[in-house]
Amino acid sequence: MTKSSTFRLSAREWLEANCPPAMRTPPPEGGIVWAGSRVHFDSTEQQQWFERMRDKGWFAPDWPVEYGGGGLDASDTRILEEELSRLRCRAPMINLGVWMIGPVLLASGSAEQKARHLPGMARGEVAWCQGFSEPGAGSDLASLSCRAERDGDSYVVNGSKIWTSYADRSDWMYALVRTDPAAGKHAGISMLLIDMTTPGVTVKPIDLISGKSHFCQVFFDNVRVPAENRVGAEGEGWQLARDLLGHERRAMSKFGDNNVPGVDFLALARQLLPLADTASRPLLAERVARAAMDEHAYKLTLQRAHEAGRAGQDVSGLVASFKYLHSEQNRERHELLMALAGNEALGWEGDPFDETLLKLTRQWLNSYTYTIAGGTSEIQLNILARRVLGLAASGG
Amino acid sequence: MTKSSTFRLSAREWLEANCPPAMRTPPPEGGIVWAGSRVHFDSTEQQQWFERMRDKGWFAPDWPVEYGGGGLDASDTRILEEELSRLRCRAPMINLGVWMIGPVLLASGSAEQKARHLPGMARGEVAWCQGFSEPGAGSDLASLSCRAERDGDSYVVNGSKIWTSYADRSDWMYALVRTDPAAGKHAGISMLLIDMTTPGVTVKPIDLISGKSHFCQVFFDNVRVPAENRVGAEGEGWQLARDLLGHERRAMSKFGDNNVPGVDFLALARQLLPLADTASRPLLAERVARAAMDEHAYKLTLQRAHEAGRAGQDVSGLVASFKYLHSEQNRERHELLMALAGNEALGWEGDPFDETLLKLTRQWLNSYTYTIAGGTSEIQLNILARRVLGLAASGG
Amino acid sequence: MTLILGEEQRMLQDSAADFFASRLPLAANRALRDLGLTHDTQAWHEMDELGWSGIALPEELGGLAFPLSGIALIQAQAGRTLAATPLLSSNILCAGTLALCASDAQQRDWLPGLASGKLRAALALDEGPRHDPVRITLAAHRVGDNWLLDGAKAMVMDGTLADTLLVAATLDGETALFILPADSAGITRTPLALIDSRDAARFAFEQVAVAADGLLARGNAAEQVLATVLNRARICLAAEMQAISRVLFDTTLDYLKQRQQYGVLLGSFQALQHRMARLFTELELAESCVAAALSALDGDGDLALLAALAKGKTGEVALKIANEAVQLHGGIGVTDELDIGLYLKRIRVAEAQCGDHIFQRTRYAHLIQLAEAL
Amino acid sequence: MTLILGEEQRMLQDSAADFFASRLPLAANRALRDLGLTHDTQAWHEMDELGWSGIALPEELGGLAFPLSGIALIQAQAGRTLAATPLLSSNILCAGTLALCASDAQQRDWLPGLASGKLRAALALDEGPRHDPVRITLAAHRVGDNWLLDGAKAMVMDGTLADTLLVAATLDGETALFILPADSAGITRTPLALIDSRDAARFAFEQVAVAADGLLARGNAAEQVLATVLNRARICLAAEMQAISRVLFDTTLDYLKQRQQYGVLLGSFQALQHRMARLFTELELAESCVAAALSALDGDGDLALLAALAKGKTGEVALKIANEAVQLHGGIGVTDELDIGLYLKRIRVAEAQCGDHIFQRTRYAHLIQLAEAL
Repeated sequence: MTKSSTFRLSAREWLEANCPPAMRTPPPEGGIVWAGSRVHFDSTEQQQWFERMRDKGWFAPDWPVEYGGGGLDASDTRILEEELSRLRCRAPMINLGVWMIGPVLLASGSAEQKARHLPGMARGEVAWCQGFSEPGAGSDLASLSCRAERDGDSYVVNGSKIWTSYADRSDWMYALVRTDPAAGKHAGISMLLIDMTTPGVTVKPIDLISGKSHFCQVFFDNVRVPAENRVGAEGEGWQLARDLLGHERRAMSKFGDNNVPGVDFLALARQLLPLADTASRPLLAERVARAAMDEHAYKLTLQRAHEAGRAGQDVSGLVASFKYLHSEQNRERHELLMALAGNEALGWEGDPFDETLLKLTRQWLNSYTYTIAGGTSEIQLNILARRVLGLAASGG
Repeated sequence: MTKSSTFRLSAREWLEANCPPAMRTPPPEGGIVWAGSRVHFDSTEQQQWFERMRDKGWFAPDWPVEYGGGGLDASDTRILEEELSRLRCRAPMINLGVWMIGPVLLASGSAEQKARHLPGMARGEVAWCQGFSEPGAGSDLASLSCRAERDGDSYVVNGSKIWTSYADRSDWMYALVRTDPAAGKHAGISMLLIDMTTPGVTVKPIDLISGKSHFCQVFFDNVRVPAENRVGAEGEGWQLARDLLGHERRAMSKFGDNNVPGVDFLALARQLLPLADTASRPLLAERVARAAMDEHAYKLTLQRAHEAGRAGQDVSGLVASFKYLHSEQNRERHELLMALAGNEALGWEGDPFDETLLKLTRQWLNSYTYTIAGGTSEIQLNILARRVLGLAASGG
Repeated sequence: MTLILGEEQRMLQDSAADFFASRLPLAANRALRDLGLTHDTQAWHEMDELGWSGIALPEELGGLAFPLSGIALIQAQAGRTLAATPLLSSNILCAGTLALCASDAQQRDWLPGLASGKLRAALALDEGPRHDPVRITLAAHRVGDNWLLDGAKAMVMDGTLADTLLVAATLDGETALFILPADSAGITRTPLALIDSRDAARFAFEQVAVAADGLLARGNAAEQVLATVLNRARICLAAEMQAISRVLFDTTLDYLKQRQQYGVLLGSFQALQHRMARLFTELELAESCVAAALSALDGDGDLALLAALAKGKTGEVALKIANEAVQLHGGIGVTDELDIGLYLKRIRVAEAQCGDHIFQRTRYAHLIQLAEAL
Repeated sequence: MTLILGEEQRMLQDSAADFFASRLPLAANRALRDLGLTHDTQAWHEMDELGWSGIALPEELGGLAFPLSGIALIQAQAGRTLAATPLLSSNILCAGTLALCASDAQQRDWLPGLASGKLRAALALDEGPRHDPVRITLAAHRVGDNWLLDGAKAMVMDGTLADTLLVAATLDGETALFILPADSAGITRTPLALIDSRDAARFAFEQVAVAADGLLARGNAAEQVLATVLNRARICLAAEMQAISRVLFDTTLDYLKQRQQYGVLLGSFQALQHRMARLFTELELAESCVAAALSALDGDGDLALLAALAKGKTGEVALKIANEAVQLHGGIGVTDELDIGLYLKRIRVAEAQCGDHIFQRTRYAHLIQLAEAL
């Protein structure tokens, strides 16, 4: 038996024994544990699963054991992920520390920073949030204006960050700040680690058109941050952020795996179609078929990209189209279901409405977010046109 | 009785007496006389109508009598047009001389040019064509490169013009040429009158995807044009062309009045719908309804612009959208009829196919022309965005 | 048919614009929502005092001699600030029905109250998810001198605040229209919380007794009257949606002219320019449809055809513009702080009410004899 | 199901690409058109010699042991140069039917000829403007030992050149499939001039006698076989349209990269960039559908569903790309001199053949049980 099959068997055995059956079902909305100092569990099973994985070091399976990680190599880490997925285990927690800033500290942090921050991340004891986006900057991240002025051993931070997920439940933030306004757009940016309890930090949750959200706006009013909390050198922030965002897809896919299951488009459409007025019914059915065909085509495209990639073909163009296609198709499906559900999809809350249809309505409103967040559809099209199709920038 | 009611009555009386009844029906395709030295008549009535209007001076009703015109003032000219339209008289001829270059010569031509050219235009004895567009210039007219070099009392013209309607049946061309390559894009352009029988002029008809067309490409190979045939000063060509194109809408509307009647969208759709496969039928009917609604809305918009204009409101934005809307809706209706007619719309020619459907197929292919010619849809959208909506040019 | 407003229409439009801008501006309507209120009762009384509730109703019963288009004009101005009004339910749908088919006695019983705003009525029609005025299952039967109603209505706009209900029922296989107090015995009313924060309720009718004179019309007459008032309502909703589209378009255009990204104005990106230019042409087409439908509302033009055209076209265009408005505003476009979301939600409700654009398209197909061709 | 080509498939694809590029390049096909010819008989013989006509037919009857996807791959390459081939009519539709349901004797009678290319067959099915395999009115009845056929077929692809006809008829209210020589007594054949210059004919059948062994299948069996070969044909047409879309897309992209207007490259205009980027995503979606359908053609996947998906998606996308290709080329886009018009016309024909994208969408709706929901 090879080393890897041995590991696979032992991992599988451990997971079977330690992942409570209730944790092998899709989580309800908001049902994933947000790790940190104010961690809260909805159930005993949730807590068990959290603690067992933590103690095993498997919140960060590939980190060195000295920092609280599992010490696995890349191959065993992948095997562990496969087994977690095979058993449909929920993510034991959400933790931007382990997923995002942790790897950057491992690679570029000082010895002190590693020793101070990594174990807390790996044990899920410290909640981290990301302070990159700013009001008024939109997709143009590098135009950020949140200012950090050096004052002795500290930086004094003034400005604001927006779209920060769970800032209201976070202990620390990793943030991009402008340390040198005179330098070039990218060159003047540095990365700071900011304790959210520092005086001058205010967090305001953001309401969306779909209702409450995990997004917050964070305000900094003369917030003093020790200079030792700067990651890398001054002006290196932009490069570090690029490294960090390389981990984002992986992190997002974990979010994705554990996403609240959406309403089942086809099942709901089949249920609503017979209730539609006679004249509109065939037209609605055709639109459903069209959306279903588009979704079918998209799934086949994912599969084709996977196969072609494995066969060594260049699939970068295909992959660059996924975010655009997925979010636009998702919008379209929700618009259609809204038309099918008619009056019954006009509910904001309350018993008289069917629970699935209330969920549909919120999801419809939420679907607007996906064509904007993480690079708007327009940015995606720019990327496709310029990088994939090779068209020159900017004619007018 | 006022002067104008007197004129209206006498014009009406004359037209009733002189316009043969056969000339009060819509003309068949190609059924309008192309005036010029090689004029050809399909019927006695056509010839009568041509000669009577010519002798009355009403090919150019508002030109001075000395140049062969009718000597009418603007008000009587409008009354004459109303009466022609009321009686549904066909245009007695197509003549770019009278409609386009004639007014420019009247305003800016030399005395010799007027005396030499205007009477032939007003009598329909000389056919004129327009040499503006060039291969490779597209919508960007001012980038023309057809070269006219001064050589003693002549210009020597080299280059090519494209999209020249009926060049193969024309006696003269008014052309834009570049007389000064060193001057600015617009400043180096002059207007020449070119005898099409001059050695070095070659005309090649253009086949379109819809078949034969009246468009030609004209090649100039060291064509000598007397300098006295230059209209206005050197470098004034661009301004003269702008004046001239101001007449184009009026001329086009005359073309339009006498256009071959298209296939009747709704009538044909109603005829084809019952023949469609059962499952597609309601979907096709909905698409027809949608196109019909768009057409209905467009017609209402024309009416609204008319009423609002008369009430003194600014309708320039509305008017700027007409070409775009009309040509795009026209494309859409043809696409739809092609789907409805299915196999029966795949014929290129020949008896087995229904005549209306053969016409549909050619019209469908022709419908591509309208979103391109006279300013592409993209140009129309640029104009709307910049002039009407006031958005700044050129971001990327 | 005329497609521009007359002098009197313009004056009403201006005074409605003033009223909503000063009395029910968007901030006030947002505040109502945050308080969980569906409308401002005092402001509604002020509208009554302006005579709006009585528009186009018999003058001798307290009505106002202004043509029906007046209500569409008011509704459009209300749309701009997202103000709720009682006019669509009480006047267009309910009083309108009474004026068309009620007996003199019935008119005397109900119209003065509705025209003055002392009574507020709502139409109980839709039973399923999508608007469907021909599939009515709420049943009426005769018992002695009375009628008994049994069944349910899924979505009655202004149903919570209404004191009077106009109910569409099926009676011996025909459509019948009844009028009755909303608190009649046997009625269960459940308020609904809608995305646009307007008033609506669900109703259950269990052996609800209606007096003999509660029957307004039945059979063909009932169907025709219902068709007429629904067409009028469709035109008012079209006018409202068009007004909202215009606000959203203008707001988005302004944003594109001010907002910078990567150092240039958003509005200078040609891809966005073309989208805005296309929306502009769509908006103007829809505007013409509304203009023609306003004429039809006042008797000049084919009411059914122009109602289907206007609601179909404005609904389609409004959805498109609302979606583009959110998208082109980017991140802030999806925040509740921005007003766009409020307009978006209202459009979704107005689009569904009295038939969405797909429904209207099938109506239009029917009216131009396309359905017969099948 | 695998969505990338295997080694053997790639080899066939490459040799087909070579064949059409050298033997029937676009210029040659344009020249054929200008001469009024629908195909190059000699080149067709060369295809026969390559064994293509025998693909997936029984080896003992002259067939070639290559899976059916081979024909779709060939058809795609033929599409790139707009070359006509006999494969869709003769092999996929006609020989394919024989292989599925003919008796051994019938197979021995017809298959060797079809597999070698000595016989060319065409399917006579469509009677109305739009494809409709369930509405067949051409009638068959028994007279003694023979069958008699009466009726008409409006559009038979390759009908002029065919020496053998496969006719779909209605027999006692059921579908029945007959095979007979195309010059049988009572048949009137009228050649059609199509916009894509390919071969087609209209047929009238007047008391056409077919020998007893001319009946291939009837009832359920006939319908199922017909459904199967039509689905295969749809996939081949999808592969062809997709190949054409790719040519048009690439041509247009190149043009945008070279052509200047107002001093800048056309391709640098963002509005055009976004249109091209959207087309790119559509093209890739369609490509995946074709890839899956190729697998289904070889038995791996749901043939009916993937045929509807592939033809529906490629047809829709091909029309869109062709229209954009013309528009983005501007004035020269509508000239016959440019090849775009030829591709556009071919796409219109391929889109209509065996059901356009609207037809396929209704098929797909039916197959995923949406129609049942109504």
